[in-house]
Amino acid sequence: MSEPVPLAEYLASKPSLKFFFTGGKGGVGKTVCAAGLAYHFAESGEKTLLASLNPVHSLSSLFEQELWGGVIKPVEGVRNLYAIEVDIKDRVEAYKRQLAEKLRWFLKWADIPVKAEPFIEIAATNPAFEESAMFDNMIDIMLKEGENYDKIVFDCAAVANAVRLLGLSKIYDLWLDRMIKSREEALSLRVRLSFRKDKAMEEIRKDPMMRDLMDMRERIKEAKKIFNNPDRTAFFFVTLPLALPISVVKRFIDMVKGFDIPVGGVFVNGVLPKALAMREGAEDYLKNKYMEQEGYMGMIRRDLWPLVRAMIPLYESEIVGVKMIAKLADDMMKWKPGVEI
Amino acid sequence: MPKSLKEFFDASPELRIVVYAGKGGLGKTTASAATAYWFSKRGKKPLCFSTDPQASLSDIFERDIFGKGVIEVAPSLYVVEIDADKRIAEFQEEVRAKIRELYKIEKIPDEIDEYIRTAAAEPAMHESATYDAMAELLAKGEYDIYIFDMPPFGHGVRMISMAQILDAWIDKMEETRRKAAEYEEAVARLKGLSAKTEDEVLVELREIRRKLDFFRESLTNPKTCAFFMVIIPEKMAILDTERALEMFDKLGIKLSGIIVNQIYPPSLLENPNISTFLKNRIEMQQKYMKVIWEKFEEYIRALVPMFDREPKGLDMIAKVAEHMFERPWEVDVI
Amino acid sequence: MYPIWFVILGVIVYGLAYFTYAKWYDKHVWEPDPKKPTPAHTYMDGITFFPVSKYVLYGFQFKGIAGLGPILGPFIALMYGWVPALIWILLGNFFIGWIHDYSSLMLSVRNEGKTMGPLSYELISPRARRALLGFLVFYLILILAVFMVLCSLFFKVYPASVLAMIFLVLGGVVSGALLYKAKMGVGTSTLVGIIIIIIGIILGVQVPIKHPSLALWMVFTSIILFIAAVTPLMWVTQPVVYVASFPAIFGILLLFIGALASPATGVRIEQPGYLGFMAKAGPMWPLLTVSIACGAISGWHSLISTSGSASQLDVETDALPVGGGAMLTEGLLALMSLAAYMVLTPGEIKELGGVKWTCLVHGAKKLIVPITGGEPYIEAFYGLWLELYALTIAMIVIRFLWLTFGEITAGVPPLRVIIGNKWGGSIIGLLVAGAFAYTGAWINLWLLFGGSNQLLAGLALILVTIYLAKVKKPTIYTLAPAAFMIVTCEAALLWEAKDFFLKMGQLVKPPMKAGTLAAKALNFIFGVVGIVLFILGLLVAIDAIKAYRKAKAGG
Amino acid sequence: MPKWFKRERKEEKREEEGGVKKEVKEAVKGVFYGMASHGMVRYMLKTRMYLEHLFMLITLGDMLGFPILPPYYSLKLLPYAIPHIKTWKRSLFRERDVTDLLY
Repeated sequence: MSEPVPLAEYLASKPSLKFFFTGGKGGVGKTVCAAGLAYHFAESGEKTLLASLNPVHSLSSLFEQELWGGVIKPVEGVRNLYAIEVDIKDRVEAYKRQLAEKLRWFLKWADIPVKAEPFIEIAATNPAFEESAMFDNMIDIMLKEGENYDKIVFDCAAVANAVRLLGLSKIYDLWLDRMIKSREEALSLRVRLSFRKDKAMEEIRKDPMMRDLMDMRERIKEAKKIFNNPDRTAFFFVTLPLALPISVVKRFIDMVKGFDIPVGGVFVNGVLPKALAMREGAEDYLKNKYMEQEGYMGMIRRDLWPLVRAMIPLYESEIVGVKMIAKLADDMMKWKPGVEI
Repeated sequence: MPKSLKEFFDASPELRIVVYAGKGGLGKTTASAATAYWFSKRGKKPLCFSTDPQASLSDIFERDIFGKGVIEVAPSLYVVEIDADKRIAEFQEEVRAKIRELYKIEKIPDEIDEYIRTAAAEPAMHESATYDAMAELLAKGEYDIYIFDMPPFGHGVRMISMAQILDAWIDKMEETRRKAAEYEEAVARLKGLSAKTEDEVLVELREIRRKLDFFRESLTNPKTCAFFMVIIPEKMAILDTERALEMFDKLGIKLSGIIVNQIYPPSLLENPNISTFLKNRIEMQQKYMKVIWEKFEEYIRALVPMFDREPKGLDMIAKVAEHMFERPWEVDVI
Repeated sequence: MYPIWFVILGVIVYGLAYFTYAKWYDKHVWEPDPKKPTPAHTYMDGITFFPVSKYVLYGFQFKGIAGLGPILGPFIALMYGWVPALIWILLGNFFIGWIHDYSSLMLSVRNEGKTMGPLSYELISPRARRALLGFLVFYLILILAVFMVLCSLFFKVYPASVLAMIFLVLGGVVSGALLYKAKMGVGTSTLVGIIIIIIGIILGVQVPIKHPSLALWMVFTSIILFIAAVTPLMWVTQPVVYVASFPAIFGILLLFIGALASPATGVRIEQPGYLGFMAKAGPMWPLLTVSIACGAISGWHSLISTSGSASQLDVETDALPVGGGAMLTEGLLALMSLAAYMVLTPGEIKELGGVKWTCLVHGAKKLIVPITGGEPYIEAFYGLWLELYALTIAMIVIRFLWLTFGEITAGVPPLRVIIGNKWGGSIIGLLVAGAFAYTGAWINLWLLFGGSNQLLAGLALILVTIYLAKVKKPTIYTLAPAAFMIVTCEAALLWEAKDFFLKMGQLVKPPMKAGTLAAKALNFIFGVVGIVLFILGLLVAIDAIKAYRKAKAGG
Repeated sequence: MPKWFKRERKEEKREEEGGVKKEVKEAVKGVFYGMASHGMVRYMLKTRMYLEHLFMLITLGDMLGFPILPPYYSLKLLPYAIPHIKTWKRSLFRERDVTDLLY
């Protein structure tokens, strides 16, 4: 098995990379790794945006400053670093409005003389909304903010959500294709059943539903181009030296590959340093922990080794605040295979 | 001392559902598994159900459970991990079978089949399928107690609010159907036929609703359902928990308790040679423990130590269960 | 001469029409194929499109086409004598009437159940459809105006019928509520409705409600119509139309019995057979032909055929009994009405105040009372009978009118807000119709309505002709009647327009004494309406001729 | 198809089997029903159609490009809706003119 390429080298070899994602099981430190990565870019002079796609954001608590509100804010204390906690509320509301409008329009168009409001109300609660909204926002950031920043780091939600989020690009494509096809069929049926064909054709050209669907497909196509490009995008997985997170990452990597998303590598977080655990007179507690960790490290070596980009030590205190993030970024960049932590 | 987990369960004999909710990675799944284990040891028949698509029950019990249906991992300890994709595929097949049976046809029209096929691609399909599986297991009522491990936030909340939404849906649809049926009956009367129309769709709708209502009622009735959160003594976890409490409030759900997990044993401090690493770590945790006690005292049901081994395998689950239920206020490593 | 002869003559002529000409034409031109699926089958949705038995459809079609037209139209014979009217009813129906109803039904059946609008769009031109819609609006307003004024007139002349009518509406609402809300069987709920009507007639005779002002009765009629227009159809309009169909049918049967029994009762035709070509209203041609509409031919029928019956025809071979059969039956109804007018002596007419529609009630009384007795009740019943025909059609028309407003104003949102809904549309419709009705020139109004109605028939016939030309079938049997109808009706419209303009100079009839200027203005507007209808008709006709030529040449 | 409709078909068959007397009876009944009740029946069916359309739109809206109900539940109801789909689409998209609205 080949030796891993450390993060510093990896990044140096791929200067065109622009979009970075971090994902992994809950609680493994996805957000801190994303923050560390972003900090590193910003400090090296690149204008960087850190975007949290979590349903529950933690950037504000991580940086100990107010970053919420769904807008891009500069991070105090770090040059060139900007952050956003992506808010889906507005977009979900907008979706609801759009759907309501379309539905009302349709009911009128189809001559259904029923009060539409209660139905619209219910229709607008489709749970797919939230997921789509998050996805839409992510694409928005990629497409719109891509020009304004040198690097954009996304902190994805826990594995399942992240896969769904990324997978959506593929699923959405299928789904959109179907919707567009249904709509086309519906509209051609409309033309066939109309005696005023010209008028029906005109209606079709103006069909707001179709326009929206096509727009959406276009956007996703564009996003996918970036998404699936290994020179532009890299997805990093975060794990702890523990069985559960490792197996999650293993599964996760397969899924992500299935979606043609380029894998950037794996960060192993929370590694108990050997020097600390095995020093003379160290507690049995730490020793036991370390022994267990060795087993899992073996697992990592066996299954993930070429993908490992960094190992991050377990710190004495929680990672909160710019200082800790700076330390973490430093450790991430410093790691090389064979060097004890 | 607040009521311990064991005391809580002893005081709630009608309890049928236990839900562990909250952020991922804090030990929800472990806590669910341990709870299920404990109930099974007390002569109950528990079912541990992971709705978290991260599916880690397989890892915890070191057995491939994912998508295999209900499995008895230890004597009268039942576990299930839903494979939503598989379930959707089965569901699609059910729909096809129903169509074949209803219309006595072999081949399903292409248009219809394509609709069925592509429905799986709709973004909300996964969630609905998992949710339905949950409701179905609950409705069957084959187990004494159900332990749900709910996926990280947003998601978990939606599962509950979705019941309300669908309820409203079905209300509206039922109304439409009922009105349509009324007209149809009036037509029949006008034609001199004493037709009592039985609407199959209405029957199906009522069936869906019955299941949902049962599910929601079970979940929102504090007598039959308890919600727990797992927390670790760290700043971000505390903030998250506070937010979660607000959300619970909004949904009208009362939190039954909090389990504090991954506590480094403070007894380690007694060792004069303690490494600065552990010392700092423990001191930081103790600081947050104080905050946790101040903020959530009434909710705390058990303290669980940071084990020196990852809590997986039946032996470790037994150990976690012991800490959670038998020695809820001790965090020493054995 | 006894009225029975009218009926016998009618049965013979129409029987002949059905079994010789109609059967031959049917086979020769349309070649209905019982195996060819009709729209009722191909588009079956169990709602708009679904097949029903020919008997049901015959009843449905007959009820749809039998309105005040065949009943009141023959009054014109009082001006020209009964012979020309008899000949027109017999021959008009023989050569034009049934062929129009039947062919428009078949036309729709062969064209996926399309109605007049789409058919004229496809077969003639987009402009023809627009002209047709415009035409339709005026036509509907005219129907509304005519039927409103007639209904109010009957209220005024037959005080006993007022309570009867109120009870009829009540009976409809009650039986409707019993049927939908209380889920009562159709037999019981209908019976309740009918009992309420009978109580109404008895009460009406006991407590007649008299008022000399026509204006007041117009308001009364408008209120009923407005309520019917703005309440959900299920509450008022539909159940009232439903319950009213029982006295409506009963009245026809009674009249029929009266005519058949005339040799026994000794009631004879008393009116002169021929009075001359010119009359007060104008020349016999074109006016007689447009006055006696529905009994001989009527454009309204093509609307019913295409939008109502075509989507329910089970097999193509049912089209003749349904379309043709219903029309020929209606011819019989017209003959009976003619008889009912003709049994009155000139002296009796004078007593009644001259040539009036209300004469029919007296004629009916004369025919029926010798058999049944109970004169005041028969009078109240026939007053009610005429009112309910007028009112139920007006109820349907007013709804159709605001729907049409809605469609026409679809592209103009502010206008749509004002008149394109049931509130605004109904108010405007009632106001306009009410004002038009208030000219005092009622005979002219009837003739204008007749003219536009018959013109619609002519246009329907030409649609059929173009289609037949397209599919390479003989066209002369519809082309000739179409040409005749169009020329006649255009002439009639011009004549009536002229009459309205002339009336601006002379008229001041009773209700208008107060507002001469208004009357003049209204008469002017009617003159303009006549011209507009003439132009719209001309437009369609011109486009139709072009389309016909093209169809003949290219196919 | 509404159930009463199927029943009516059966009745029609029976009528064919009956004698002349029965035929006349059916004819009189039919004509009378056609004159009195049929118009109302048609109207009620139309109103019912609107409700049916609305229901179909909610459940199978995504067939026309309107994703409304979570598809899981759409699929549950799909088997029952199949016979209506074609006519539903057709009657929904049929361009109606004013002249269609009369009856």
